[in-house]
Amino acid sequence: MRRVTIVLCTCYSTLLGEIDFERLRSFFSDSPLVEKILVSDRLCEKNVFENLGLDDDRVVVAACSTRLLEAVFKGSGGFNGLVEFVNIREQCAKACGNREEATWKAIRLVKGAVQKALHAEPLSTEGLKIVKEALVIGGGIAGVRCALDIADAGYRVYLVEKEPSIGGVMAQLDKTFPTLDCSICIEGPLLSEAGRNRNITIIPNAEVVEVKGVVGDFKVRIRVNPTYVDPDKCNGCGECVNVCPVYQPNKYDADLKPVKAIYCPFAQAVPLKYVINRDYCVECGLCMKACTRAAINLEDKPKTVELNVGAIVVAVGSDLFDPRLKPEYHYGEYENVITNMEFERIICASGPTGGILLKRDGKPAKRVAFIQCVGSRESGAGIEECSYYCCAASMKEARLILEHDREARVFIFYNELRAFGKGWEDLLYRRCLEDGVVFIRSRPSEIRRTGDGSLLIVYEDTLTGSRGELEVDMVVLALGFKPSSRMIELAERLGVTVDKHGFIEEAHAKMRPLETRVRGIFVAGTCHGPRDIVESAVEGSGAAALVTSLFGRSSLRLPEYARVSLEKCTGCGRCLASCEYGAIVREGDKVRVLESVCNGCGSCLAACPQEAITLGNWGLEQLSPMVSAMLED
Amino acid sequence: MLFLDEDGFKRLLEQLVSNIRVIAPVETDGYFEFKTIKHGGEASLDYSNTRLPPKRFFLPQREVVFKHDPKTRALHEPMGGLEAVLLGVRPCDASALNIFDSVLLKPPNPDPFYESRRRSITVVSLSCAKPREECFCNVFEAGPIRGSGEDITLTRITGGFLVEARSRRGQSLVEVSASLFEEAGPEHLEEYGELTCRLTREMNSRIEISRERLVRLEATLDEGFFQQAAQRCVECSLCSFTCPVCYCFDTEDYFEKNAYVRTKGWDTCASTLFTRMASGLDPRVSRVDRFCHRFCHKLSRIPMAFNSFGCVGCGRCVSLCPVGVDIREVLKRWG
Amino acid sequence: MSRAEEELRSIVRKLLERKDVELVLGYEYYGRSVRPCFVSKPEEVERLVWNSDCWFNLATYLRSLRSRRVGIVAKGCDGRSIVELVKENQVDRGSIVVIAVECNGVFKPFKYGSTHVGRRLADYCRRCVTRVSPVADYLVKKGGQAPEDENTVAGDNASDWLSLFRKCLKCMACVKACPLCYCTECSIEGFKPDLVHRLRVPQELFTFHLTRALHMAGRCVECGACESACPVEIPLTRLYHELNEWFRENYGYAPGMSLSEAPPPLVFKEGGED
Amino acid sequence: MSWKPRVIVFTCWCSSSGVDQAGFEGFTYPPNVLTVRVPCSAVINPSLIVKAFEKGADAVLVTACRPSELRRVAPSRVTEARVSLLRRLLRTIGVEEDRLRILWISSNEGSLFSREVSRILGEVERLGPLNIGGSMVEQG
Repeated sequence: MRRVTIVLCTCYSTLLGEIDFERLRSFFSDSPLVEKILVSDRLCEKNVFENLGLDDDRVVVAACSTRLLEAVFKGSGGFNGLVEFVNIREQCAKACGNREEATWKAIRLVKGAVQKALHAEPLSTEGLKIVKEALVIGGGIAGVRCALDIADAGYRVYLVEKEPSIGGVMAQLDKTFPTLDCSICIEGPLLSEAGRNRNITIIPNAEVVEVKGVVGDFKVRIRVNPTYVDPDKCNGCGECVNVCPVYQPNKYDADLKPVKAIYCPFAQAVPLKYVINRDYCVECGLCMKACTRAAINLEDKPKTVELNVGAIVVAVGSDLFDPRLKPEYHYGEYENVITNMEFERIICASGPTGGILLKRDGKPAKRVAFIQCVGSRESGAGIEECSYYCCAASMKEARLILEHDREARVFIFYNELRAFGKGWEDLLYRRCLEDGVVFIRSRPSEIRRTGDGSLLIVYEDTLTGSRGELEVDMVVLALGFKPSSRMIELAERLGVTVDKHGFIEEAHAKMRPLETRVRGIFVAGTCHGPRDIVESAVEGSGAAALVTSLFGRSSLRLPEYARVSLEKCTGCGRCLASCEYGAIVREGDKVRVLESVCNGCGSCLAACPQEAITLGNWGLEQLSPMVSAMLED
Repeated sequence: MLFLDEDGFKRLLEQLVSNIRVIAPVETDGYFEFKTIKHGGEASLDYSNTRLPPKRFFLPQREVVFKHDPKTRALHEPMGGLEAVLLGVRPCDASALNIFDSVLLKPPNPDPFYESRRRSITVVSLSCAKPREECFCNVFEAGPIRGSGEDITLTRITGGFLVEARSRRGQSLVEVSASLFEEAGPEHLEEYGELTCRLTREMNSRIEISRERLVRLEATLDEGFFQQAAQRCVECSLCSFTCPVCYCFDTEDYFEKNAYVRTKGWDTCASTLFTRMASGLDPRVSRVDRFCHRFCHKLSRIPMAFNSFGCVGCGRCVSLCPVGVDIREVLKRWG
Repeated sequence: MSRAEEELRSIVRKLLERKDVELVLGYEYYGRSVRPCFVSKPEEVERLVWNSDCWFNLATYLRSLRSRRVGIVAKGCDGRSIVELVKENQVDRGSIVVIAVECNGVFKPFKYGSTHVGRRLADYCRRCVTRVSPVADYLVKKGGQAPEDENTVAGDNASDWLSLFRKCLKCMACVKACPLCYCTECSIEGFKPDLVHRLRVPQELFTFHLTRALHMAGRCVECGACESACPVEIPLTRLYHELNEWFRENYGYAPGMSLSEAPPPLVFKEGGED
Repeated sequence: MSWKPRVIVFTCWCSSSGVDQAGFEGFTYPPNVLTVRVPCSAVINPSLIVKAFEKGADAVLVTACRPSELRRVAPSRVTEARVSLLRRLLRTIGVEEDRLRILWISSNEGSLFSREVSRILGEVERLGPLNIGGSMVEQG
């Protein structure tokens, strides 16, 4: 028969005056439910409890604050759930008016705990296995930084990138703010380092199609799209490009300068392998003849790669607002209304114009205006939030214009100028003012085209209230971030949640900013909200730290999560509506708890009409006798 | 046979109420229920039958068998019932007590709780004048005039009641108030004879069976019939709980207020919990099995073991069953 | 035989003849009352009746017939319970054919020993919100005659619920008659003694009834099967109705009205009441 | 001894710290206020509250995290709804709904806890004993 050992702690004898321990002891001494009663005066000290030799017994510990004591117990590992805590200090001795009352209450509290301990089931102390390999999804700066940091700690990393090369948005930028370093010059070495690192396997042209399992042991299926060039054979010599007769717009150059149908995205690409865009390829076969290594295979098919990893970092980045959704700016219609990404390519020395700021007609742009907050900080087409990077980006771009051409005139239409980062005030804002950049506080209402083809910006200056029109040669739209169109799909595969905009939601915005609701899936970069390069890199390293700290453990024990008895479950789904975390899913005609998502709140236990769900020892099976015993006379 | 006129009856009732606990049908919320009455006027004898049988006075829905206090090592066996007169039981419900007697008092292990209650309660039955539509007491000779478990049988006739003492205890109750009774006259007996004839004829015209054949039910079970009928059954077990005869019980032990308590309470064969063993095995696993069991037990096994049927034909299950399971269909088919 | 019955029989005959369904759940006479019947042959359709005594909710049988193609005669509330069963994954809408019968309300069933004379419209029918099933493959209009309610006083207004609970025998008829009570191990029957022991009557009847009410909250379609089956006539539907009202007030939700309407997540949107 | 209401308080992990704090800071409350600590208020099955009433509790309090302290996800809002539903049920069957309360107590609100408990105890004392157990077994 089950019996309970009661351990009373006098808290260095301080409780002796407040509770009659003798009475407490004699009350339980004859109880058939009680094995023995031990009294200690310093249970919180190291090894005191361990030395009592109560390893597998059912124990009720009546002592100080459960919060303190339980931490001591759980910290010592091997917490099997058969130890029940009663706080007879703060919630009894200190809360009662006199010794008589405190003793009366202590008896009742212990009585309840005895019942709970009697009905407790031992918890599994078995640890989960941890596969010490990581998957990083997205090869932008956040993903690359993360992959490098994990790899440097000695763990294998798979870096999955949907494009032919890693590098992300940063590889397209001309200069970075606020220091105006050449973007690819500082990212390039990092990319090649990632390419060289023996611990990193880059899987380009690929996407994650299925994720199963729990933290420490995820099974991931990845689809690798065909590139029609065998990466193992291609040595990047470029002979194929020379013979290819077809051109296609180049995404890397913001579609401003075409490339061949067989191409390498950019000079610093990692891996430096050529790929064919079959949408444009005419299958003439010239490249196949030109290739000395017979690397080209037009029959290439998608491949599936199965990975088993212990942790996943999502760093898939995000998209930019589509300026066509603001018809008043006539993007796509007026050719000299361009986006800031296009501007980056035009102003870049390696870009389509060789770094000279030219209009589409080939004439230099002398008067350039920036319009801020296109698609951000407004409800409607865009998102309400500030896009973080664009004030700094536009000021940087203004400075680039003036560095190229001292005579140029630059106007920035802003709403609030936000120069909060390190060096932004000094290196961007002050320099812009010194260089004569004109800041106009306004969200222009319209761009018109004049007879001679120049652009007329119609605006109301919200500082002076005056209306104005400004004629310029070129308008650059500073686009806000928007969640990637495929984010929701990916989030569903991963089991993570997205916020109202569609960015990935963190486990806690402040305290667990790089974790998602799924344990073992971390997040870095702009996929969980607008960020700049610095912060993306910071997060990449941060996520890497979380991954390595997970891998550093010898074993892993999930916090108690709800478990469904399939025998009893009728699949009615009442638990589904009760779970705030969305941790319960239907599976066949039953339900399943996603153990890495479950937070152990137990809401589902209370929703299940027939106790088919259990969570540690918090079911009715334990609590009902406990409450009944406490209320007994 | 004695005769008790209306006035005498009232006086008898008042005498009883002032001396002993009297339980009689009382009308509440459109039904009759057995309740302890404080004065004779509370009892209403103008009822077809009570909604629930008086079973609970002999076999409470739940009773404590013993309490064991491990501290004092004392064993408490609550015993003894309050002396009472149960007045106005219909013959069918009274006959159920006869079945209880043969089952529960059978040596060598009579149920002491039942025994003490049965001993302390004097049962006074009241013959039916207008049997209900669903009644079939004639089938089991449990009415409508006389039952088999009562101490006194009252039959309402013009001007009063015919009183028949059926046991020594009934006899002594009559003797206590002997002055109220008079010897029944020939006109009383004639009316009684006519009534008996008329009611027996009426009941027999509804349903008449061969009891000898019926007992062979279990041996001649027609699975098809029961499968059909069981399809309808939702196993609500209402039939057992409202049955005057169903005496099956279960025990339950628990620890409460520092003592171990064993209780005993009504159980029902319609429940999947009835035959489930500790190992989890259930020999009566299908609904048809459980459904069949109820009829076989009542109509075949009890009569073979105890020589009386496990049904008294009160008609409660027939009337109350939400899905129209009708024991009379079984009787007609096998009887 | 009413026109509705005629129509009903012809629908069922067609369904059985075409072998669209293996069997049809309907009602038949026995004596002067009505009870459920299972019709599987076209020649048996003459047994089918439809009138105001058909209070039992046939959807109760659906779950046990899960693997078969079944036709079911359904009143408005029965239809709502079918909706709930489908929503709760218990029956497959595709395998049942719903023959909706327009309902004008049903009578309280006659109970053994009742002193009431005359028929009474069931109290729960006075609160009816759908006389026709929200799901229907066939519709039989003008089902039955409007019941002649010989008791114009609306229901029993007993408010002493504790004494009503005290009458309870814990016979489980309410649970077993309910189409939406299908737990494999009913927590109040006593499979596990955590809430209600098997035999502790009447001590635990309070928990028994309140737990059942909580389990029915926001699900009960108020078909009244429990109340009509109850041998001691506890007006359970009225209790569950109150809880449904809570759902209506807080979420504008009523169970069983639409297959696409999921039960509301059990949270208050902002701040909550107080 | 005169009758004192017996109260069960279900405290979630965080509010249990608040209750600790109340004791720590010397706020006293009657001994018949008995605390049951649970990991999160959402684990409290409404039936458990019902059971507590059946077993003799005159009032049941649930202390939980204020939903606004949490983000979009707040299991205590589920508790709030369940308590509200159960209050409605209690009212329907004629038990004063104020015998069941949910209190928002965070881990540093010890004084709020003892203040609220004292106030509620006063109210429950006015309502008198509930005695569900007794009224169920009382014979008619």
